Amino acid sequence: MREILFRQALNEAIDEEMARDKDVFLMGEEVAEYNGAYKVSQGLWDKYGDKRVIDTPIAEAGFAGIGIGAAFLGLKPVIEMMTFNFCVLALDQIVNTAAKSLYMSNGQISCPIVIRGAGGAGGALGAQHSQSLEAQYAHIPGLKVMMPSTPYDAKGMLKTAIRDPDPVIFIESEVLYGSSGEVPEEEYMIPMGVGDIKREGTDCTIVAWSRMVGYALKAAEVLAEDGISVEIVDPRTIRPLDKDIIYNSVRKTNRAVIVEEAWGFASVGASISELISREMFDHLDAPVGRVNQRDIPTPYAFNLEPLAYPTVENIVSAVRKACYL
Amino acid sequence: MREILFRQALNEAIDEEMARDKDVFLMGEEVAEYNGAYKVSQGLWDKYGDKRVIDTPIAEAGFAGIGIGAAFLGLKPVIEMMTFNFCVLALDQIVNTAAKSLYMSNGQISCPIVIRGAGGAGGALGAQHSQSLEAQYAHIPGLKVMMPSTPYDAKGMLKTAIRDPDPVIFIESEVLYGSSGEVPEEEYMIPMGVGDIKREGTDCTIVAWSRMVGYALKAAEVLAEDGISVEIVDPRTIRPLDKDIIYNSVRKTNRAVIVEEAWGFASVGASISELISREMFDHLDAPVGRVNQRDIPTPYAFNLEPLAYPTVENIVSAVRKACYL
Amino acid sequence: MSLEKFKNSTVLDPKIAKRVHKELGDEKVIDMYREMILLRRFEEVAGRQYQMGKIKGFCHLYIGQEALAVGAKATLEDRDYTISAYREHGHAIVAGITPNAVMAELFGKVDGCSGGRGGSMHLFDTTKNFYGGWGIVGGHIPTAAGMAFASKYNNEDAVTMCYFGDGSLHQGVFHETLNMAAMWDLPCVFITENNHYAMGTSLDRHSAITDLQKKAVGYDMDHDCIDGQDVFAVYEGIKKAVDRARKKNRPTFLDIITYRYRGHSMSDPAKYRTKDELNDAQEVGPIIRLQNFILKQKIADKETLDAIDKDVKKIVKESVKFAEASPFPDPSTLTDHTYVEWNSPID
Amino acid sequence: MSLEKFKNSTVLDPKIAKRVHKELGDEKVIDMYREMILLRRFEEVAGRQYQMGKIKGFCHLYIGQEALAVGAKATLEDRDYTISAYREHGHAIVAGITPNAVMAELFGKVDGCSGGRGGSMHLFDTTKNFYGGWGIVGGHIPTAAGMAFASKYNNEDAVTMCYFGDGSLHQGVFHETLNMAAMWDLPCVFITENNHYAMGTSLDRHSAITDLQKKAVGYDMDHDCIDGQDVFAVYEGIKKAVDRARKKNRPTFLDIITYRYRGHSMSDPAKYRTKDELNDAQEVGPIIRLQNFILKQKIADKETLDAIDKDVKKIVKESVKFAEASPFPDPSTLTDHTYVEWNSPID
Ligand SMILES: Cc1ncc(C[n+]2csc(CCOP(=O)(O)OP(=O)(O)O)c2C)c(N)n1
Ligand SMILES: Cc1ncc(C[n+]2csc(CCOP(=O)(O)OP(=O)(O)O)c2C)c(N)n1
Ligand SMILES: [Mg+2]
Ligand SMILES: [Mg+2]
Repeated sequence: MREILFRQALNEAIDEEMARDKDVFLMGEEVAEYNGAYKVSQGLWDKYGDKRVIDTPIAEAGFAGIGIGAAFLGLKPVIEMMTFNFCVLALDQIVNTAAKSLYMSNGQISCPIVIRGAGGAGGALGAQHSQSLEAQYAHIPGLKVMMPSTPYDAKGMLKTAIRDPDPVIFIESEVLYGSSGEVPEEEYMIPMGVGDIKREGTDCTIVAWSRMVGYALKAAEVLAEDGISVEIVDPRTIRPLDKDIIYNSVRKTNRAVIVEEAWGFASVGASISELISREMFDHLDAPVGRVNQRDIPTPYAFNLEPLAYPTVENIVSAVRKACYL
Repeated sequence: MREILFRQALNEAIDEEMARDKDVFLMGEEVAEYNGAYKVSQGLWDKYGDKRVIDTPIAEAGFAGIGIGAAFLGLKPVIEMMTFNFCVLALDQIVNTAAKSLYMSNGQISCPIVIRGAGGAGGALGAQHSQSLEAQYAHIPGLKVMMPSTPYDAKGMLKTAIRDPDPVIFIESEVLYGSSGEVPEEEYMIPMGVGDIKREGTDCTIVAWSRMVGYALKAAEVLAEDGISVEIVDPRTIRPLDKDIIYNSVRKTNRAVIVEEAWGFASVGASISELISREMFDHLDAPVGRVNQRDIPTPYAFNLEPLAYPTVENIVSAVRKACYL
Repeated sequence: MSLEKFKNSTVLDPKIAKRVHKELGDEKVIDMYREMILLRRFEEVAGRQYQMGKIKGFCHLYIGQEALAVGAKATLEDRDYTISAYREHGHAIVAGITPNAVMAELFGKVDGCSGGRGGSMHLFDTTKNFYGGWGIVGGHIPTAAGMAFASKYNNEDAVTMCYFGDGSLHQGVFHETLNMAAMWDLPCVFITENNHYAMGTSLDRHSAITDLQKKAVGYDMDHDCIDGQDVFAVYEGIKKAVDRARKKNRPTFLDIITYRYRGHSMSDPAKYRTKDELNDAQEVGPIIRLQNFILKQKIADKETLDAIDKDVKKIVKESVKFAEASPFPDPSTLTDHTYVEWNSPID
Repeated sequence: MSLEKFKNSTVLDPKIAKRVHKELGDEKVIDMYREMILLRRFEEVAGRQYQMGKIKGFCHLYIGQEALAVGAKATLEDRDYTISAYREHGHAIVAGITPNAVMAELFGKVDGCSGGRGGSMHLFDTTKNFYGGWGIVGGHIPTAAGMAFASKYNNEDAVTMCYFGDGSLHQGVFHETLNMAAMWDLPCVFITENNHYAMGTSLDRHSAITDLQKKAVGYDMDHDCIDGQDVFAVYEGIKKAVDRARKKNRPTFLDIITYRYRGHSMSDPAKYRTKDELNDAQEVGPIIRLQNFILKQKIADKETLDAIDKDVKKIVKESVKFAEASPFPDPSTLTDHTYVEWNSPID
């Protein structure tokens, strides 16, 4: 199968959905003439023109809100946040308007918007540009949250997100944009709320998503050499969460480690960990392990930054600990 | 001992700290002439005047940011958010500026600000005005988060928050403003990060904070009639969290239920639950139970709203379940 | 313009009145009067029902601002959209939501226009193109621009009317939105219901300028200031803006001067203003001014107007009965409408 | 004013130059020249170090905008405060942070002005009253007003100078801040470094108006538009604003027209503008204009200026050596400075 870049997979998803449905449009900072800060929208402005690929001023709350209003009337906006660090500025719009319109209106006003862009660390970008803020959205009923880890998933999930009738927050790891993977030419979709086993194993379950899946896979290799067989579950969608795929894996392995790029307190990983502890209480042979960003703002210094993030070694030792080794 | 209202306890804390330290000032919507939307600042404008008690326009991001800048130069701003539903608008300022200035500047710029105001449900206020958003702050290193449950705690904690050298988010349950409790005349402080046992017991630990402590106490009464002895731990400070007081209680009871007013996914309660599951793995006789707001925007209808929030009955049955009854 | 401008006036601007009367005709003028009375009576009753505990939470009455909603509505076509903040009972009713459905919503009942889920601040009826009903000050301003964006995208030839209070002008999104609306030619009318107070804070204490029109200068947006207690001035002023939006896709920013007679919400004793200020404003209220015009022009006589009032009172009374009779939402629907589609294999 | 205004100019405004030269004297003029050259050479070298992988992440060069930082700085007293966005190397250096400390910070080293924790976008030195160095567009604008608030509260007689780009004007907090700063008389100077682009988006594509001064009208704030490539015009224009802040506590909004010669950040090929546009701007750059003045006025001869350049180059080269030699922060300090006091009994 052909291999393409993560950013290209996303680009194809948007392109295909725009070709398929004239109600889909793309809006955000530098998405048009500049072809996207991270080149996800490469070529789309040339192809679809000013009406459907729209450069905005630097006004995240404003253009998120404009997207939300457009979605109220049935359009399917894809709003690019250059990074989710800036989306904090639009959080009120997302939490208080997009997430609540359907419920407050008794089902009258749906909001089929996708808000997407780069999340997580980028590499020496400093504290204000290196945050994994998915918890801010995952906490909120009314929103859906997707975080792909491979080009294949990225394309199929983004197509699903665009067609989904509810507001979807779609977070793309900045570091993954340049990664490549197999993506078929034919159209496919990945259902909302369905996780994926990224590696089968028997001794310990790792739950990881987005950029952390790659780390987990590397850790699994290392552990395999020691005869420890790791199963890697990628929930892909964070809200709704595919609990079954996680529970089924833990039923098999009786051990689990959660690996997330974000801070660990009041996080998605905390919730997955507590769900396993609660629902798989009788199956667990060890406490659920966790690997996270350190509980600090991200330092710039090139030697410090890697220490602030999960490493393959951290994961290996968390799994070993879960296996009482 | 005299009994005073929760709002009055807060008022005394601000008053005493303003009298003590001329660098303390109060700023927010309606705090001055109107004496506060919830009357927490009653009389302070009369007493301290325009310079130190300042009405703002409706511009949460702006005046939070102004408070942060003032704190950079050593003032001790107390910024009132009319409710934390609106503080979402200021979240960027809090997360990206206040929480990170010290770290990014290598210790040069501290930010001794208190951002306080009403949180949680108020009663038939509808979805946009009935949210418990402490997770948005508790997730962020660089911030501290306090949530008092009694007038006594409210006063002692707010005084501590004002003197604390770091940014403190101080969330006051809207419903509790009118509650009363014993508060001594003499000055006292409650240390940052120190929890409190609100009721001693032996069979099951309930961890609850803010408004939920009252619910937990009522549930404990009900359970006591059935011979179930509940210990109630109120962490008071959410970040840093007094894990020891929680663990010690669970060591004794071997069971725990977390009661929180907020939604349950990626929440503070999720974190406390997973900490107990992880660190008290060998002590737990049952899965950690949880009671939360339902995973929906808050409905207005008077019959639906109570169903959306934790009830005494929910708590009773969660404890019974944890006790395998 | 300020409160002073119309403070001592008991009449409508005669030139405007002449023009608008001619344009709209007797019947429409009487209709407008009826609507204004309806809004007034509805709110008076809502206030009483609140005191009786039938309505809860925050409830912001529209009393004193009726000429604005009524004059504005008269400029719109059915295909046009309206969106407002939380002081929107008036806008909802003129948009065509029945008093029954609004009152039932205030009561939290299933026959309310938001099924009882929204409440006073969150009225919706998309069949009437009425899109709320929002509680975060300024938060719905970009929504309005987004609706205008969509209607333009779809060539609907529709205008979006967006209402907000004077206090909302200091919210960042207002400015972010105006810049994009102006730059992108969005068919939207931005209406400040300038009632001189944001809760307890008077205009001069929350805004660096009191001539709010100047806010539009930074966006090269057309703007105007209108006496909001003169229903015909409102009609004529807004009509220009609506035409501009419809014909040229150009947005307009309007500062419309009005006054609220009641407290900000039901719990506000409104100690921040003097009795004199309030009495002055009430004496020259928008309804009296239209009434004087109707009588003087002999469009209708006193009896006819009294009959309208009686009629309206009946309608409002009826709405209370309707709301009383309507059941609360079925508890089994508690989690409905959180998502359109919650196709998770779990949960 | 637009780019066109100074596009073809190779000289400083003669009237202003005469006045300012007289006011400041030869020595200060040469100092300013030296500072401008220093900023230019520093950035050129930083750019090269970036390409060599010594500097990472986002790095926004100040090349082309030197007259602005230098002219502005000359208006300030030591007790005044400065705060900027992420394109702040120039502001940091004129504030008195040594090139060594800035370069070391770009290298992520412990002797950097932020101990290596901040990086290019987050330079700080409170001993120089330099408060960053911020990466969220517009996010530091309220911070500036807060600092002005505090200095006024403390009767410090200090002015706060706040720099931001033309793209920042569409962030809500800018507007929220201007309203309060104007209403409350905060001693703050708000400076738009209008380099005509926000990343790849030109001014006319991100703003409904291009005469940015008009943004101040909605706040009744004093405002001015200044040729930012004329260091004396910058000095004189900003001086007025600083005086206004110091003497009357009145804030000012300034639109200062400048141009950046490089891409937005190191990864930007800047395809969104023509070679012609860039060449035109470079030919008449701020440094050449001052150089022409100095030579013409015989304040210094070519050799002296060359010597300055040589000198500056040495300083910059030195800073690279210094940065190279400085160690990375001790890993054991990783979690330091997350809190001033983390007095939790645990953790
Ligand atoms: C963002 C935000 N901040 C604060 C509030 C609390 N609040 C509700 S209404 C109001 C005053 C609004 O005044 P204005 O915009 O003039 O509207 P009016 O009530 O006069 O119609 C305030 C401060 C809110 N709802 N949203
Ligand atoms: C809130 C926010 N949105 C987006 C970005 C990404 N970004 C960084 S710089 C920039 C352009 C800013 O342009 P301008 O304000 O004109 O400053 P200049 O770079 O020209 O100095 C953008 C969009 C950001 N850092 N913060
Ligand atoms: Mg008002
Ligand atoms: Mg710029």
